[in-house]
Amino acid sequence: MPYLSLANLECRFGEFTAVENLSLDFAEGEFIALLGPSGCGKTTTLRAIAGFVTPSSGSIRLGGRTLFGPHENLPPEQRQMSMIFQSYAIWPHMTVFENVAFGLRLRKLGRDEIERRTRRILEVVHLDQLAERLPAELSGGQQQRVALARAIVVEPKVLLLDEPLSNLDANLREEMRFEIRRLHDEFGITSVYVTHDQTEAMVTADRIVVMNRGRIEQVDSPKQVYDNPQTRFVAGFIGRTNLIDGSFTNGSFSAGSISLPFPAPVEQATALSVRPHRIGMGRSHSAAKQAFEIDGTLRSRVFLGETWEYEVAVPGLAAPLRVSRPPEDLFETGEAVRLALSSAAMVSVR
Amino acid sequence: MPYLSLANLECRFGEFTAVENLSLDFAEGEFIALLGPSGCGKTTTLRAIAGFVTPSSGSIRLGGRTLFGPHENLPPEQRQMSMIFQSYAIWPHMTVFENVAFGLRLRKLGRDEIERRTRRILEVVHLDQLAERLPAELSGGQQQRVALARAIVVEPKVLLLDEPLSNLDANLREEMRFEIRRLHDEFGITSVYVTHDQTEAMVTADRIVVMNRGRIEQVDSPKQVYDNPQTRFVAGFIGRTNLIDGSFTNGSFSAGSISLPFPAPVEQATALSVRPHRIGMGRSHSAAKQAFEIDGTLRSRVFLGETWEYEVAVPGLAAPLRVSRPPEDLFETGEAVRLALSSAAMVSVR
Amino acid sequence: MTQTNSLAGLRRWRRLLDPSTLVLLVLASALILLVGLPLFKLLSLSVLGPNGLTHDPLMTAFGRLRHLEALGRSLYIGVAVAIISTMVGVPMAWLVSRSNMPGRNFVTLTVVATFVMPPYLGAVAWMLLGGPNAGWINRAWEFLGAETKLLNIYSMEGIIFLIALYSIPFNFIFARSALDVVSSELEDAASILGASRFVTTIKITLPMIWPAILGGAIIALLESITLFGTPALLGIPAGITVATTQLWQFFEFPPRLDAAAAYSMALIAVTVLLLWMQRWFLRRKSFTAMTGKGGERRPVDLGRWRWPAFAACMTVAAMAVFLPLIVLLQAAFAKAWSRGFSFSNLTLANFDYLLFKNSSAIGSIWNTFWFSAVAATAAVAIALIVAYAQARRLLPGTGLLQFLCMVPIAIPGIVLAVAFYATFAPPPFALYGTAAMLILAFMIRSLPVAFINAAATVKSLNPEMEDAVRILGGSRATVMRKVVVPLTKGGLIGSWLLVFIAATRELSTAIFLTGPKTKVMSIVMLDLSEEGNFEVLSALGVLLLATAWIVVWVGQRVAGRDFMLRRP
Amino acid sequence: QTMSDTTKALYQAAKKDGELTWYVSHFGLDNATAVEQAFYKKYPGIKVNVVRATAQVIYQRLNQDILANTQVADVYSSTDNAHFVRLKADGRLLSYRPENADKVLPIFQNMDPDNQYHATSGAIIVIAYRSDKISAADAPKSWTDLLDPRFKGKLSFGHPAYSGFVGAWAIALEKKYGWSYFEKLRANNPQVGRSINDVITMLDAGERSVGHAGDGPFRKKEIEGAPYRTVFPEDGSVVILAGSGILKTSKRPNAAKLFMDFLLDVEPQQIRVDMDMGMPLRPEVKNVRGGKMPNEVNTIPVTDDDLKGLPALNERWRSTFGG
Ligand SMILES: Nc1ncnc2c1ncn2[C@@H]1O[C@H](COP(=O)(O)OP(=O)(O)OP(=O)(O)O)[C@@H](O)[C@H]1O
Ligand SMILES: Nc1ncnc2c1ncn2[C@@H]1O[C@H](COP(=O)(O)OP(=O)(O)OP(=O)(O)O)[C@@H](O)[C@H]1O
Ligand SMILES: [Mg+2]
Ligand SMILES: [Mg+2]
Repeated sequence: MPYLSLANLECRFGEFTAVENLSLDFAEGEFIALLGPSGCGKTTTLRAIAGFVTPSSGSIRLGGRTLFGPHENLPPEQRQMSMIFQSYAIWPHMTVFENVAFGLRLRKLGRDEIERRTRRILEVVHLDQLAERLPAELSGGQQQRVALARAIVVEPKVLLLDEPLSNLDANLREEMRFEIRRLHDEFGITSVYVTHDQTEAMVTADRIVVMNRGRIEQVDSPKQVYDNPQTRFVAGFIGRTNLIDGSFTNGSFSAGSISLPFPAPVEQATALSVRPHRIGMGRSHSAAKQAFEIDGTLRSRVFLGETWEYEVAVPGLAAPLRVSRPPEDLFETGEAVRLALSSAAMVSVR
Repeated sequence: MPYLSLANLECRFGEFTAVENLSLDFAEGEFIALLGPSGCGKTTTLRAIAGFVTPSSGSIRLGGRTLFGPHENLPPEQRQMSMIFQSYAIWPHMTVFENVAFGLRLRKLGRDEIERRTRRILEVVHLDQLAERLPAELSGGQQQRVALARAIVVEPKVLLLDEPLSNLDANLREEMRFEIRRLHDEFGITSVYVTHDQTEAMVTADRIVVMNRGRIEQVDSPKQVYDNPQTRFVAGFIGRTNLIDGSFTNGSFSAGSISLPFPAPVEQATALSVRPHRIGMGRSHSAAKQAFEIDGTLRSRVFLGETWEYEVAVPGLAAPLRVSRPPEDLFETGEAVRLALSSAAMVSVR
Repeated sequence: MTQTNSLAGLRRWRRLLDPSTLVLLVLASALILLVGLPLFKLLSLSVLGPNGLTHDPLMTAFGRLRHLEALGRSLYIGVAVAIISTMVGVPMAWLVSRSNMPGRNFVTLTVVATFVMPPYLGAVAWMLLGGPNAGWINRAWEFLGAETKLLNIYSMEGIIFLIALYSIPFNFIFARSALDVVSSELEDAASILGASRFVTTIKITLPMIWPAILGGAIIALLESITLFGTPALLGIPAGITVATTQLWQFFEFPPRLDAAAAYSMALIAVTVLLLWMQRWFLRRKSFTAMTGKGGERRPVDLGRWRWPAFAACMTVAAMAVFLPLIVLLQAAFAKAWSRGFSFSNLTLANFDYLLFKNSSAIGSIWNTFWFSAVAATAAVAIALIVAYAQARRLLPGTGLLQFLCMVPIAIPGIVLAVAFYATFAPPPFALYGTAAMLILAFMIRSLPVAFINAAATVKSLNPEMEDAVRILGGSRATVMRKVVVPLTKGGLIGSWLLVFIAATRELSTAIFLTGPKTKVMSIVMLDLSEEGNFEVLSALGVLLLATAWIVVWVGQRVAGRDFMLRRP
Repeated sequence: QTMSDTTKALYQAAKKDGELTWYVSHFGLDNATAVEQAFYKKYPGIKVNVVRATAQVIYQRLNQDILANTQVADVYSSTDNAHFVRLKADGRLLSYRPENADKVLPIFQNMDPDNQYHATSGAIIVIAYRSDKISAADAPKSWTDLLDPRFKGKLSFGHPAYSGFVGAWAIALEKKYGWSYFEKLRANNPQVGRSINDVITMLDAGERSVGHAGDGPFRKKEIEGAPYRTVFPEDGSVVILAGSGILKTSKRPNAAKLFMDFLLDVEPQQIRVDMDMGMPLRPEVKNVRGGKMPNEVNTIPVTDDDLKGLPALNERWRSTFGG
């Protein structure tokens, strides 16, 4: 039985449907990321779980208890969850210690217990030296740690995170990303993590829920989502890709003058997705092309340090294909090149 | 003779020296990027060129004329430059057209001339349809284009850009990056581009100036800076790398129990820089190691879509080595692995 | 080395000759003259006799128990007012800013109306409303069959009630400006941890805006201890003397300017002490809520309390605005206000008298508005220049200018008037009885507010916006004309309105400084109240309110409805 | 009415001055405005700036002017004669005897033997009450009646520190009964306004029902049918002669002199009677029904010397009544 489950959730704001018929199950202790472009309804979903948004229909259950349903609507303060906000939402008038201890005080624990648990968690997030500081005297990363500590110290049933890292700079973001995962592993709290940054989702989550326009596009492990996107949207949103429109017939894919062997496409597949770094590239030679080879002309190149980014125009295809090669694979603009695809590199998408 | 040259420039704010003894020459029409971490003095340098910051010593010359020197200090309005600001700095009370035409009006050109040139540049940046809009009605990318058009329309001698893209989201950033380079190529204006994003610098610039703590670390083409960093700082700042401390003696490099052939290090070299994706990895086997091979244990792995990121602990080295492999090179945590370096993958740094 | 030094010196001189430098130098000397000199004069009057140092003025000022009691009474009133108006103003601000109470804009409008209503005019209206025997409220109370009086406005409680009523805008504005930038997430963070709505409000929301609450309370306190009109109108009949009416008594025959100066020192001391205490309270706390992206704000659902909350706000509005307005209108159009509402009692004679028969009334209307307009314009202009020069570090020494702009905050209006009188009435200035005297005093008095607003406005102005002009070839003057002024227009007009309205209601400052030709409406109204001529007084009050409202209405169109809020 | 040659000459000279400023406390604003307008009608081209306030307030203003070394007022009219005594002693008044000074009733002539100020208005302070709230039988007959507990909470007075009339009245009563009179009065919890006219407002409003007043206003209301009665107290009314003088610093002495003369003319006296039923100084103007002249009633005399005690009395007043 799932620990937390959302069934047929729908959230409307007036005429506008922000979340549509969303069903999702979370196992206990799982770390799930909600990933999607701005405005796709991630925050709305998260806030519905927290109880800040009242869904128009559907139900939310946690550990066998109904939080929201036709006859139920528990207010946020009774859902025993914690949340970490994009803006940190650290209370500026309280010290670090007071911020973290706030939730424990509400639970009317004894002084010693509060002191002990707060100190303990501050150590875990390496803030024990700064307990008496006010938030204004902390750096961005330290503030974010306070938010983490404050959310975790109450041992919530579910931890909700709404783009907790988007206000941090790149280095700090990477550091905090690991910190969050570390704390999750240490305390095993069921976590729902909202982000629009795919790297963040892939690095931290056990499963990724890709959302688009209020609907779920795909739910899978990071590797599956990347390697086997089901839809064009997922393919394009998770990592860079080349999307080639075409048709799948008789075990092969054809687009323009190109035809490639492709035995088993997904249902209603309309395009092929090929990652730029999965495309091999060599100089064209007169020898007969293999099944998985295409000829083209190199249009432009850019050096990105770890790779060269090439654009290759292929006769018959509307858009040039983007190809990413290691620094040693150097070609000149204008050269005739031969691209090599493998069946493993190609995915059919709806 | 250089077109724009900075000689022994020094900028102090009170006791603090933001830019120290900086000398730099720009050829006419060149696109130069100033790259470095936050606070390294990029903006200060740029503003000194523009005339907003008065250097404490040194000189700035443009096309044979002294802009700043012991006896000269031209105010910004007389330097005939243009600048694009991080905050766009579009005047919100003027329409797109008025924003762009402003500089021409200051030059007291005729009505028709102003109209013609403004229309022309608005077409170039694809804003001709939006000429009568107010900035508040534009998207971030469109605003940035207005800033570009406004700076270029006056045909400045030098175009200064201070992190013009840092407020845009990733997709837009990529698009605008190409737009900026396109306009540079079209108009051939000598440009100085400040950024702390290495990809941006590598994609747009002819030469990159890497700065750190108010000093220049290295000036080179993007590929040279990436492939042949001179210092640890440059190696670490431009792309990810493994820095291995050690000593270079008798044509070989040794660190801990490791020893690798390395004939010709740079002067005063103290470490080896190896890019994660330049390290080969295979399963350890008992066969004798080659000269460029090291044994280690796989500590952790993370899937990033285009690559697997591994951490490999090597006996004798303080920090684990980071290794980046394509998705098909799959290893399990805890496995004993053998890493392969090539002489081409290793660079000595100061 | 020497060469670079002399070169630097040369450059510095060139910079000093810059026209903008000259403007700042002129400003600095003007401010020193207008702020520094009167303060110095006040000090010297209170300790210097004809034969050097003397303690005589201090003895006269503080040597009598009655005088000390008046001071104590003022403090008592101030503290009571601060507490009451905070307890009313802050919840109102919360309702308007954070809840889904109906009519929030209307409530804000009533607060603006409360601010526009001069406290002494409110006091006059309340004399008619709350008189113990004839006041409408007591008469209605009696009509309902009650034996006892409901209220007596001529009492300590009455004075406190009335001052508190008209101090609510200060608390409201401060609290609302702060509440408006508190993001909902800060409250959500508490609810998700298990805090109820109530606990969240008490433990999170209110403490977070504590500096603003304290700021509002302190302003309310300072305003009430320096208010002259209300205690004069209500206190004298009740035999209650406060510091300001006591100060006024020193000007009775034989006038003791020196004792008045010495007595003023006590008021300045109180003010400085309060401001110092405020700083001390807030010493370590930088409460600026760190709102990045995601600072979204959602109103709190009041549920079935929505309408009761609105009714509560309307009760306050009724007491501060509606009832007084009804009373004033009735009296303004009545032959005799005590005869109540009836057709036979209706007349336009009071307006006819004011507008066509009485030269001093029409003169005072004109004076009020042009003095206030000039003072507001000058204050806003000076404040803008100083704030801009400081924000852009145009010159060293702008810190001093800022200090001079802010000093008047510690000088109660009535004390400023005494100091101004002592300094500028005698030769060589001989400004007594001239318009300049009042305009300068109004201007100095409003400098702090204007400066705070201007600094906030300039701060919101991205300097890159100005750099963009210069790099394209525009001079500093072009920057000012084309960018700074157009962009700060809204904020400046808002602050102009604030200063202007405050000046139109100014009584404490005017009382010592008006001459026969420079009377302002507040003074004429005080004179009229002295004669018991409430009908004409109300008519004049109605004219003042009508004109002020027209100005506010026009201003709001330009500056936006929330011009009273300080937005960073 | 023809102008005398002296007046004509004065008028011609005054025209050059063009205007004058008149500090006045002994008329209400309406009355003062009417006088100003009558003057302008009679002497076109000379404008009077009226500055009206209660006696002590207007005196305070005059003193402020003097302290500030500025000249604002040309003619000064006050209900508190102590002001004139003081101004004269300080040498601030111009000695001038207007033509009309000889035409007023003899009892009002020669207020100052040196002609530095002249009586320009007068009043008798009496008791007034609302006949609808107090029966004739219950009505007070004397000042001492006001001490009776039946008037508790019903009394209204002006303030001696503001009003000259009230000052003189308080001096007179203190002289007759000692300060204890006021201490007993305090027990009846009187309402104390500023101007003696505040009593009118209070009685009008029904806020209070008994008070002191110049004998004119209430009598006028009574005649018009309002529920008021005035009583000339058995233990003595207080007669007040209010004076006017020209300030030596006046830069418009001719206009000032002309105006001074005008104050003693028939028109202002008629206005006074018409508007406030005050006591006329000129025999040409008839007193209205029920009005009395000083020689017709029992009075408590107050001398200039007595008035010098006013500042001290104000102190005592404040100690007793507060305010
Ligand atoms: N209170 C509201 N009233 C009306 N529309 C709303 C409200 N809250 C959200 N929306 C709309 O619902 C949609 C989904 O919003 P949501 O905040 O869930 O997006 P998101 O996925 O979190 O986006 P982002 O990455 O920008 O935070 C958006 O189009 C938004 O405009
Ligand atoms: N006006 C100033 N007064 C004092 N110090 C300053 C001033 N301007 C800049 N600095 C300091 O000079 C150093 C360099 O600043 P600069 O703005 O040039 O950095 P930057 O490289 O542009 O950094 P960033 O990437 O953060 O914009 C910083 O340490 C900064 O704090
Ligand atoms: Mg969101
Ligand atoms: Mg910078």
